Amino acid sequence: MIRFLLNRVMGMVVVLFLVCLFTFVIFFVLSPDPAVQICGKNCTPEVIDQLRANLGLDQPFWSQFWTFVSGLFVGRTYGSGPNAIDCAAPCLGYSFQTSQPVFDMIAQRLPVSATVAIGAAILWLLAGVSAGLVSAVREGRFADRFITGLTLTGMSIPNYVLGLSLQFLLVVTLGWLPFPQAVPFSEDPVQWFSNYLMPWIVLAVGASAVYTRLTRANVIETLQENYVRTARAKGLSPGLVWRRHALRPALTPIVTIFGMDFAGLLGGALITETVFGLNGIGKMAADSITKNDQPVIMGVTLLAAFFVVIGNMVVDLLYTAIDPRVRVGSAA
Amino acid sequence: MSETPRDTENLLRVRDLTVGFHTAAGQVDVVKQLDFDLARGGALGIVGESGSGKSMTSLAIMGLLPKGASRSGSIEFDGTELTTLPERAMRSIRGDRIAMIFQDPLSSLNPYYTVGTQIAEAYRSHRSGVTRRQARKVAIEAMERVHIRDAARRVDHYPHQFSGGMRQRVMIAMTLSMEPELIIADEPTTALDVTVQAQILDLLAEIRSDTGAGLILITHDLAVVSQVTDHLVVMRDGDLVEQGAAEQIFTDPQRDYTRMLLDAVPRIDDEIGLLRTLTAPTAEEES
Amino acid sequence: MNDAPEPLLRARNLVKEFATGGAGLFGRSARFRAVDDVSLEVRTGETLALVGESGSGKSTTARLIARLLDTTGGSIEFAGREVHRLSGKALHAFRGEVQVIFQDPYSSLNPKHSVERIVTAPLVYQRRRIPGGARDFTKELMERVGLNPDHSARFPSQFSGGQAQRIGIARALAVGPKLIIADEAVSALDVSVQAQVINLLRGLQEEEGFSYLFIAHDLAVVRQIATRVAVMNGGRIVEEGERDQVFGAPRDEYTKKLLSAIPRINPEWDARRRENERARRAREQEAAL
Amino acid sequence: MTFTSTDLEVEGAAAGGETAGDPAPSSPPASGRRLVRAFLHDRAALACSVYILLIILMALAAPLLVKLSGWGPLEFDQSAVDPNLGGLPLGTAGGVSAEHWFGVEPGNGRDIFARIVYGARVSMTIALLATVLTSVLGVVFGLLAGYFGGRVDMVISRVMEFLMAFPALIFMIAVLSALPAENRQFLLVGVISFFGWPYLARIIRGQTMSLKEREFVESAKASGATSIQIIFKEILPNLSSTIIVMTTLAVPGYVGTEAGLSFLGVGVVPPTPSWGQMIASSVPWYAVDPAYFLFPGAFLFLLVLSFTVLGDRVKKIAESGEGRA
Repeated sequence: MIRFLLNRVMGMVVVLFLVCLFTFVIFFVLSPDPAVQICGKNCTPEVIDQLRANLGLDQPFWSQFWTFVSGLFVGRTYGSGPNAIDCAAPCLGYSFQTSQPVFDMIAQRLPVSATVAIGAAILWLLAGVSAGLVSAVREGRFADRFITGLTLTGMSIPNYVLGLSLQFLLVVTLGWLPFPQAVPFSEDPVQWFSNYLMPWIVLAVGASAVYTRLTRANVIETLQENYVRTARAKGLSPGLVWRRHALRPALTPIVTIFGMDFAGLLGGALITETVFGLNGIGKMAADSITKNDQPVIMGVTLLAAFFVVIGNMVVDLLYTAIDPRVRVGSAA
Repeated sequence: MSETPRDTENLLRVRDLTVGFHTAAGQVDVVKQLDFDLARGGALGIVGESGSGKSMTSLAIMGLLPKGASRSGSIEFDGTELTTLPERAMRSIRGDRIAMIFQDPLSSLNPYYTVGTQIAEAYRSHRSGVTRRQARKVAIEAMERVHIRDAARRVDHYPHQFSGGMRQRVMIAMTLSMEPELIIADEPTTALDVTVQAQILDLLAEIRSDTGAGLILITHDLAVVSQVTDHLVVMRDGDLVEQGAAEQIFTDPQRDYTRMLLDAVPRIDDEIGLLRTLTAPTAEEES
Repeated sequence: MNDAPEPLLRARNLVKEFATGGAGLFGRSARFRAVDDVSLEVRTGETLALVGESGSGKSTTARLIARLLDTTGGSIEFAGREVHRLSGKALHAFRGEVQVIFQDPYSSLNPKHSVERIVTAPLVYQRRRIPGGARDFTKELMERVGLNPDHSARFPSQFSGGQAQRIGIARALAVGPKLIIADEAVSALDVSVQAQVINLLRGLQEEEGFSYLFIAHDLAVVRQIATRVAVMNGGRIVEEGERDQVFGAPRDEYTKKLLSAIPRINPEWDARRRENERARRAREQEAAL
Repeated sequence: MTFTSTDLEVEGAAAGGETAGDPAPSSPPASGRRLVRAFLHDRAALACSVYILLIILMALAAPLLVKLSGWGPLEFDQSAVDPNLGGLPLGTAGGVSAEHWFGVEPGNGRDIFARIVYGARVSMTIALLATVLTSVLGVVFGLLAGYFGGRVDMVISRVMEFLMAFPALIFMIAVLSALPAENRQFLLVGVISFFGWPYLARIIRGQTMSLKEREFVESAKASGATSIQIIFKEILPNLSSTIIVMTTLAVPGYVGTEAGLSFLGVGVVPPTPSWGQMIASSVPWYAVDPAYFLFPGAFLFLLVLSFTVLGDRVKKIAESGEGRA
């Protein structure tokens, strides 16, 4: 068990390191010179050289990479002398455009992205799993076909199309919801809620369609298992057969996928946040792209990868707890 | 064929049993108008090759036919007509008075629960007011009765921690905890090695003599059936070929198919020569 | 046994180990010895049966001999050549002399290939000419194994289990092998079909004179077809000898246990059945006259 | 626009399931003819294919259609918009008229029909090319990893895990934003495929691993087949239905991805039209000129839906035919 954990953690560290390296290489090769950007319009080659030296951009690749990685753990300082900029311990980089460490920028916006992710996750989990169950129970009947039709539609509608349509319908035409406006929960819970409602729905529609299909397929498959037949042969009530012998095996794989999807969402819902003007990580990333603020893009990429990798590991551990075949080895 | 006396001593009385599937091509019958009886405490073997309908017969008795299958005819268990019994009443018989053992013990046990839980679960759902602790005790006792050593510890193990033969013992323990009047065993030893098979067959015999339960053994193996059961039903393509006392069928079979089947079984202590096969191609060989 | 001819196949001290368990960053992989110091010989024209229960290593031994697996230790000599050193043309030649029939007839035939393609595959893979053209060659082989030659364009799923196994046999015959390894070749078949296939295998051997290495768990079947028998348990051969000796006077404890565990039909019943059968035939003849 | 990795998971679970039970020896393997027949009986599948064909025809015949309608995708028609209202199209429903069949863009008065028609070209080219590329990569790597196992599998699997753990959308955007604007369409194909192939490869790998255990593979080996022959002659034919289903289901994802990237402004470079980009530029207008948003939105949604439904149906037909083989 401990060895298993160690293996997982090591694997995770390796993947994260590779993500770092890969991202760094891409940006190192592709990005326009940050020094030129910082320098602005009226710039002389001397100033640029000065800046490059200050930022360590004249160093070879590996040395720059090392500075970056060590910055993650011990922080780093950009430049020297009185103009030096300090970037504290988990230093994901520094945005010269906004004059802020990337980590702080992300930390400010994480609550918004987390709220979006958590709300959407609850919604799609509830809707997806229950629709999937109904579909499986009524397999081949009208309800099943109706739900299947809905899921196909849900999967097909791009979320910005859905987002804009909803906004047009609910806010502009029908006026059921007030125009989105960022307010803290403590100030106006109703406005806060209605503010997040549409992003939640938009994100949940596509995902719950996928979860519906998954649940349906798993339940139908599990119901054909021999042990379900055994349970019925024991004379258990249908409720008990369902609860104990069909649902648990059928829903366990969903844990895996849920963990991954949720973790992926924490790194920012780019399109949805942009469409609804929510000031989360996703929107920040989209804005940074428009402004070409490389350190921010890189920071967000790393953070999102970090969430996915962590999510992956949590799922693995959960699986170990849920599935006795993984938890206790074979003794036979 | 159905000359058997209509005594009330019969535990199970099956008449005109037909199991059919609705397919796009119409109704396909996999069991056709089957008649047989099982005496109280008797052991009946249902023998046939693949596709003979023997497994469907057992599922029809249990009322566990797969989706899309339908049954007609009469199945009388201890004077109760099972085919018309409401599902709730059938459920109280299933597992309690009629228990079933399946072919593949690994896939027949739920990997997510300990064997103790799975043995106790039937007991708790059939006996009201049983505490968790009492049910656990019953499970341990049942496991001891099927000779699983160290039952008090093994009760908390999961199915994948047992070997094939041990898993089948767990399955049998599961049926035993309820003290059923009828045990239906569908190919209980087919997935097992021959030495383990011998142990399981011994165990079944032991349980029968201990509890006096009736047994229906469904198998393709004539040698197995000859050792365990006193009465035999031979099936082919859903039809009943012949039935009677085991000794009578093994010594004086009336039908060509039964004769061919008996000739085709390789013996361990018989002359060696060309194994006799039916000269006409069997149904399996036609296409 | 002393004046026996040079064996066709000779395996000496075969060992095969598999890695088990996760070989992760911190895990050392445990090794499981599936075949442990196995030596055996198959002579021309005879049938050596390798029997054992699941996990005894008999199928692994077969795969080592067919060179479907690499050995961990030991040597295999076939017709004087060291099997695990063969490559290129010599390996193709070996593949043409040793063929395998598998347990599950459906799994051993590619569902997407027609019978013709399946049966001629060994020749195609070995880049050999198909004598008389693929179509006629297939038809001839199908007839030899008792299949309708008009079905050569059909796919495996259109045949029954017994017929599919016959296709597998036809494929093995296509290259004219000297040794056929039959790995549980009749275990998955119904008893009536099993009898037919056993008879077919015996008949073909009489005609062609090749050898069988017959892998099985069913001793009753083995007794019908074997010349000699080797019993395996836990990766080792625990007893080897002429068929009648192994069945009649087993020396090893495990062999004895195995033999006694076999369910059998009461011999006295069998005798009475034959008696009744004779009487019945006599009656029928009388009636016919 | 999340990647439908979970959806692929479903396919994997369904398709990877071993066929258990007794094989019924009557039905021939799913032949092309039977597939087509089953298909023709399926109205939904038929309707979807018709729509997809229409879009493809539209894309192919774009120059012709534009000649018919009279307005090119890049021509401005200032007479169709009202400069006093900030460039709002004149007339109802965003300026729908005999002149401009789907109305005009607010502001500069470009013909929406022409832009939809040309946008179809971009969307279909990118989605289809990306599908072809991911399929080839996914099948080849999946086969290699699944068949050879061991080190080969380890390397390929790690790369796949790595790519799947990557926040692909953010990264695609980052890379595309940093890349020069020339040849944007091919860059899009490249970037989408680079992150897309592991989803197919993972399923192919799983199926190859189970097919590899089938005895016909051993039999081919015993017959003298080389690994390459086994992979491509014995295993690959058995994956055909999986590949067909997976690629059909992948197309809508790529149509959506292309549109999404263009929506975020890193896709096709203006003035080249693309549906996603049209939707993006309709955002500031959607309250006053909803038609500008509705036309490309509806076309995009229907195209993705058609491919999704089609994939779903093909999968069902393939499964019912293959279940026994």
